[in-house]
Amino acid sequence: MTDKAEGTLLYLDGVNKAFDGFKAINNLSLVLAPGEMRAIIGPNGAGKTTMMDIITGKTKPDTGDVLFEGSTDLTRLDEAKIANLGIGRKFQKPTVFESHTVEDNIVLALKAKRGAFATLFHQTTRAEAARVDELLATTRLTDKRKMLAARLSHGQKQWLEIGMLLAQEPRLLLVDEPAAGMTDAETAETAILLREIAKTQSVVVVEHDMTFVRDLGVKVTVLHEGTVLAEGSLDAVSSNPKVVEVYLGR
Amino acid sequence: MRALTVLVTALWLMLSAALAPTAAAATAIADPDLSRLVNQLAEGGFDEVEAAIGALVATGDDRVSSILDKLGSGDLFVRKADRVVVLTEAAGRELKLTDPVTGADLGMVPKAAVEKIRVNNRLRRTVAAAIGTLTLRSDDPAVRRSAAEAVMKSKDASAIPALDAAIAAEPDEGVKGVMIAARATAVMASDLPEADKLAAVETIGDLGTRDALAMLTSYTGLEGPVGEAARKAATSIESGLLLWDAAQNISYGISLGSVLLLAAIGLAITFGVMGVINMAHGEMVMIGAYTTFVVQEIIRTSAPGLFDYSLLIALPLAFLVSGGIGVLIERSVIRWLYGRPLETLLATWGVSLILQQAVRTIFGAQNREVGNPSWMSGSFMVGELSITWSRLWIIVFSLVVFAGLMLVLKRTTFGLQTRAVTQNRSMASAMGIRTPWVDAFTFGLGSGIAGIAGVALSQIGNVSPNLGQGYIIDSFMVVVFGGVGNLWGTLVGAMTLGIANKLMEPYAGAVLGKILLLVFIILFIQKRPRGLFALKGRAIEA
Amino acid sequence: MTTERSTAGQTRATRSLMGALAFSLLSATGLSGAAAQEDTIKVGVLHSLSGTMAISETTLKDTVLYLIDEQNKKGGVLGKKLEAVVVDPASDWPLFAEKARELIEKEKVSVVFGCWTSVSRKSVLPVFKELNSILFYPVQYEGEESERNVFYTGAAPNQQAIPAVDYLAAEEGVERWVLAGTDYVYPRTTNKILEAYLLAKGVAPEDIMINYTPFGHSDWQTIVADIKKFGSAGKKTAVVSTINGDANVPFYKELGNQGIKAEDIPVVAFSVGEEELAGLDTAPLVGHLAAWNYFQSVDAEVNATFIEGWQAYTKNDKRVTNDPMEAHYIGFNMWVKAVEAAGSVEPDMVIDSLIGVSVPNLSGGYSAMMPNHHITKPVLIGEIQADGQFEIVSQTAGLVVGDEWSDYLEGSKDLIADWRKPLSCGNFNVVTGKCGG
Amino acid sequence: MITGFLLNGFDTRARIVVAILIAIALLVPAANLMLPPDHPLHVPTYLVTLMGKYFAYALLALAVDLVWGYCGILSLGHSAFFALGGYAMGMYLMRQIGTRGVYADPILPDFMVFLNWKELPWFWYGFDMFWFAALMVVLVPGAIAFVFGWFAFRSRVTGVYLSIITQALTYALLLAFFRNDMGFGGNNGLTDFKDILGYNVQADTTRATLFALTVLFLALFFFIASAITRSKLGKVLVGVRDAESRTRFLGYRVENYKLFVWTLSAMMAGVAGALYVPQVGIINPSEFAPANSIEAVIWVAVGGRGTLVGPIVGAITVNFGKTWFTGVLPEFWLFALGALFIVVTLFLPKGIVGTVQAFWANRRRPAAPASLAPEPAE
Repeated sequence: MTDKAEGTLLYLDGVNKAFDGFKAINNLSLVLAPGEMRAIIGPNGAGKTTMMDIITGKTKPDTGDVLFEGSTDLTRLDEAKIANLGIGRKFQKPTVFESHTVEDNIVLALKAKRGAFATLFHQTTRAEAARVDELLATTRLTDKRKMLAARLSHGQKQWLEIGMLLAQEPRLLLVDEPAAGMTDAETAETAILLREIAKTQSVVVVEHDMTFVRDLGVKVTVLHEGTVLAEGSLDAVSSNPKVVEVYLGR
Repeated sequence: MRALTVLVTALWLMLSAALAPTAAAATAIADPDLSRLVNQLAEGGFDEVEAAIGALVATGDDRVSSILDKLGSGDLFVRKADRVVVLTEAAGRELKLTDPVTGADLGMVPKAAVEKIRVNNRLRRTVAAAIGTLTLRSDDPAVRRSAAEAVMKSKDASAIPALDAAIAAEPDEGVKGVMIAARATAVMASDLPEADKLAAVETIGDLGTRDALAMLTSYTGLEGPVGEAARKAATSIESGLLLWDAAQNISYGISLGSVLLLAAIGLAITFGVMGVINMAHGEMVMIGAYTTFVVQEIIRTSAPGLFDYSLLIALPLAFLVSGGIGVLIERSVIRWLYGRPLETLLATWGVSLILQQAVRTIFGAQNREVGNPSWMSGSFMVGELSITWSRLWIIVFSLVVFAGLMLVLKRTTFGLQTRAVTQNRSMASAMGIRTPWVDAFTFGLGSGIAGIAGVALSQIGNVSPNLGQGYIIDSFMVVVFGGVGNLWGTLVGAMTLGIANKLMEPYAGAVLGKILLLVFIILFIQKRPRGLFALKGRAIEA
Repeated sequence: MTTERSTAGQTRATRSLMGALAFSLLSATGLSGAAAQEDTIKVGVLHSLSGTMAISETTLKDTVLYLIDEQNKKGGVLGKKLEAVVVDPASDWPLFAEKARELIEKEKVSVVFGCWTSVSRKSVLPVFKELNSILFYPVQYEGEESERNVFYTGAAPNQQAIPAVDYLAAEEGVERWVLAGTDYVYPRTTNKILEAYLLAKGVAPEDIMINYTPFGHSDWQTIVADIKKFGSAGKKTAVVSTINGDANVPFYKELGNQGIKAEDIPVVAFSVGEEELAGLDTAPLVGHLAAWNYFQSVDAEVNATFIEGWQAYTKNDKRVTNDPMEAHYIGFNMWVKAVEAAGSVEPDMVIDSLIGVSVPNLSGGYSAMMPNHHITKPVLIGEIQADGQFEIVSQTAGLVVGDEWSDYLEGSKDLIADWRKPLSCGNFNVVTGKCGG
Repeated sequence: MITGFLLNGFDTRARIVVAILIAIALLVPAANLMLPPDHPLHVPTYLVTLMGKYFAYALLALAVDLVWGYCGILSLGHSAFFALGGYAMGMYLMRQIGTRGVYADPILPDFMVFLNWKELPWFWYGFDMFWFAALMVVLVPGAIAFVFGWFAFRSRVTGVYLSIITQALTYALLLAFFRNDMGFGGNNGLTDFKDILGYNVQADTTRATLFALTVLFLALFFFIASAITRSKLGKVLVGVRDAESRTRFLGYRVENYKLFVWTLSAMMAGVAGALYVPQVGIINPSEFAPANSIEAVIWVAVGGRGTLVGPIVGAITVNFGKTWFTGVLPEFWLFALGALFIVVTLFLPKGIVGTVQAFWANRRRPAAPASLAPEPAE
């Protein structure tokens, strides 16, 4: 099996997960090449978030392989380990450290030793400071750096979270509905930002907003009832009768 | 012991008389003689009184048993002036005296003019035995049975003839059985030949009860075949009792479990369902208990006849009082704290301090007496399993309460709304449910149920301002162990902890048992971080 | 009076807490200064009014207030009125020490009546020694102590336990014993003494069952069943209960429910008095016993007057009296008498003049303060009656002297206490002839 | 880098607080020992001991705040660590009594003699040496906390479940220590101490010294706590409190962070207990009572959780109130205390200090919000 996973960045095969009998993920298979950006769409309850949970180690699958870089078995690791492997995740509902300043949020996310004592005696280096400035710039939050995250707007929180994601310097980003609750302008901005990121890192975007997905202009996977329904360019999948049925319930 | 020999000879005289076919009825003797003997009851110490009882029994007069009965129950008095023994009857500030023998009216005297004839445990036993031998031939089978049982306890060899006579005449098989057993014990105490004793051992052994075992064990020490037989019989009984003991422990466990369930069930709502860390829960239980106390006080003073119904009357009242206070607390304090469970801990802690002190100020710090109605006192045997009525009723009651609560939460609109509000407050209110109203009444419901739990718990424990503190920790343990927000969890949790505790106690002792249980809970929570009946799925992950 | 002063002082203090603490010190000194010049004699009352021990101790607080009230009616002591200073140590042992200190050092009381549990006494002991004041301790306890500053008006084990056992053995022919108690020092010591005593009387070891339960133990099913089993071995069995106040109600309720009658297995208790019975339906308990130095039912003129006055004072004609109350009654009168003899409340003088003082007790006789700071008492044994009172079934011929160092315990059999000069020692070892063990 | 870490802690507020504490540690004993009793500024000894007790409580409160206020772990079992530390110290003091006990046994404490124990149980060995006892004061609570925490945090027991099992822990210890067979003096506990390091515990000078020590230890731990909370680790802790899963997805091993602060806090509590015992003169199992733990939590809440000054203020205020009420209105003090808790939770949800800070913060720059964090997720 690993030979099939050869050269892939993320490799899911025959993954199943059930909650009290309800099959959230049903024999799901998905392959992501290095440097690829993938949009995942699907109606509510299609299992998008559960899939993210499985990849990031929050939920253990009942059966199936989840491999990172063809070899590392993610099902054996916990969130922290997986994160340190270089998989960053952005939640559906933006979660930032509300009682920290924007700056501190980024600082906490910066790639660095994660051990308790390392952080206890940690002093911010010049390099780190520079990196923080840079990230604040990318996420358009420079002027808010001293503000408590709690006081940011919803959109700004989304961006801050993406910023924190970047600060981890992950090889794979899992982004859950980044455009949710954003103005059209913000949405467009976000799309640009993501494409920017995709140049250096692999990204998986889960999204409802079709226009946003179109803006991304990448390969699309349609999930339905925990399994892959269709895969291909947005136009291809949206003309797929099965997909149409699922969405328009015909 | 001198007294006992008196008793023996006396009995013998009387019985020889009694058994003579001509005098089937007991002999009646002249009043003055009897009165003289009766007056002896008031003279000297306990030994003398015992002798006097013997003398009285010797007369075999019908009236003796009733007089002794009065003596045993402490209703016999002596007139200080002339040391005459009398019966008294309160008549206003004075006492109306009657002659125990003739029943003649002896006029009125002030209370100070007479003094009670003191009896102690030993005299009560002697009296019981004497009455027993006297009433073996009573017309009432119940009386005969108790008489036989009394004789059995007294282990008095001299009673054998009387027993023989009684057995011969006994129509009722059940009573006869008791008499035969009684005779057997008497034989063991007597100096009859070995053969009789062996037979006796067999009869006793066949009973198979713990009492039988008790009788045998006093002879297992003997040499020779009798001791041998006794030992054999005893061991066979013991082995038979082993299973019963196990069953007994489990029954204790269930009963303890039901107590825990009662204590915890209200909390399962205020804490489990509403998420209020309700430190005042114990005080709600306490208030229920005090309501019971007040109800009983009123009944005692105004309508003593209703005493047996006092608990039934107290139940709804306790629910209303505790529930009302619950609503009050919710409206005044807790409603400001939703979504801040830790604050509720602090506030309710304050509330509990205030409630405790309030009760202390109103009722005093001492324990208050809450009596058991007749249908809740005493115990009965199922085989060798002794079950006390109060415990049994509490088990039944706790299950009824549980079922009722389930019904309310699952079948009524109120229950539906409660679940709606606790699961998604904003959505619920959006759908037009008046959340504040629901909150108040849910908390009231939880408190009210704590209140009726108090009614039940008042039957087995203290009624004092500290009552609540005794239950609060256990209640939290039960709810958390069972799984917060799951009533079934609370039920199973309570029973598991109760039974586990009682199965451990005989080996580990009361304290160690409890400690082990706590350690067990800690370890268990490691395995199931959300309790026995945890809600699974993505919902709780967020 | 007290209240006013302290309030004034404390509000200043509270403010100070927000800022620097210095103020509170100011105010506090203000207090202690003011406390000094008063034309009353201050009497400290150190009984828990809240927490677990409030059940027993509040009554004693009322008792002392009542006694002070009576004394003041008679014109006080040394021509001065007595003023009670009541504090609440809240059943919290360190708080006992803190409050004792407050009473003596800040309120400048001349004597303190207080404590119930041994641990509370142990906790205040160092304070009384250091500040050299006087404590009257009114509760039956395990003995093994005699301090210069403490006067023990409750019973020592030999004034309660042993006579009770003798009664049961002689009068009821008991041959088999269950020693059941709460797991703390008083029951442990008492049971140790009793065990030694019974063995000495030729009771077989297998005829003695010892059982300890935690404080406030509420589920007695198993233990009562065990007692029943133990009692059904053919020999006459009795239970000697040193179960602590709060656990008694469920214990007796369980006894009643499991149908153990006094005729079958009598229970003699050392910590159950009228007060505890008031919380119980005693009908099923008739015939169970208790051993005390006083019962409300004692037939004596002095007792009748005391009860009358007490019920009038508490405005409650159902309010019962009990043994520790009598202990305070005796102790208080002893203190008054000693103070008048010494003509001063100066602790050293009072402590010396207290020894040998003899005052009427409530059972019609006299109790005297012995050199070991324990008192002489009659020992009464009573059977519980349906009305919640006790009927006295036995009374020791003479008075029994409190024996502080039990002869039945390894460590203490060589010790004696005598606070008269020249010995003035609480633990004089007659073997080594040294004071201090 | 250690120095850097320490410098972190030494911000202005910390400087002020530490300065005040040191001042108290010096002035109060001075006012007690040097000034004549009739001097208006003289501090009577009972007040010194009393305040010593308060400051020991303050240290306990600080420990609770470190885990609750900064890491969202609500411990209802800190009195266990407090009491364990106290017992370790108590055992040393017991051994110091030597032949001055009523039975004059050179080795065995009195309670063992009259329970007819023949020789010293093994766990009493070494407690005749101060350094050993002092070590145990931190090691025993630390070890128990570490083991408990290692299991609990690894299996991700959180929120009220954790609170309740911490309560179960202290309750179990309470029952255990009540047993006389345990060899810790049962209900009577350890008492009648004679001297510590050769100084008479009753002596005014000793009392004053103990007081000073307590306050200085408080200052020290305040400083350490302030350094920790200001370090990156401190930020991570707050992160755990506010958004545990986010912290995990950033790659932090949350359980290790919790374990670190939990164990440290337990050790602080132990030290608090050790300082408390010689001043109040007794340690008994009731110190384990869950109610005490809850009270400690309440001190923190009253003073203001999530601030380091809060717990100190809270502990002192509440206990001062307790002392005052129990003296002034013995019959009704519980009403007052209960009311205090309700009022604080309803009207000062951020506690005294939290509210004051919020007030100032808003005064200075309206933009900035209260320093206090929103309620951690349960």
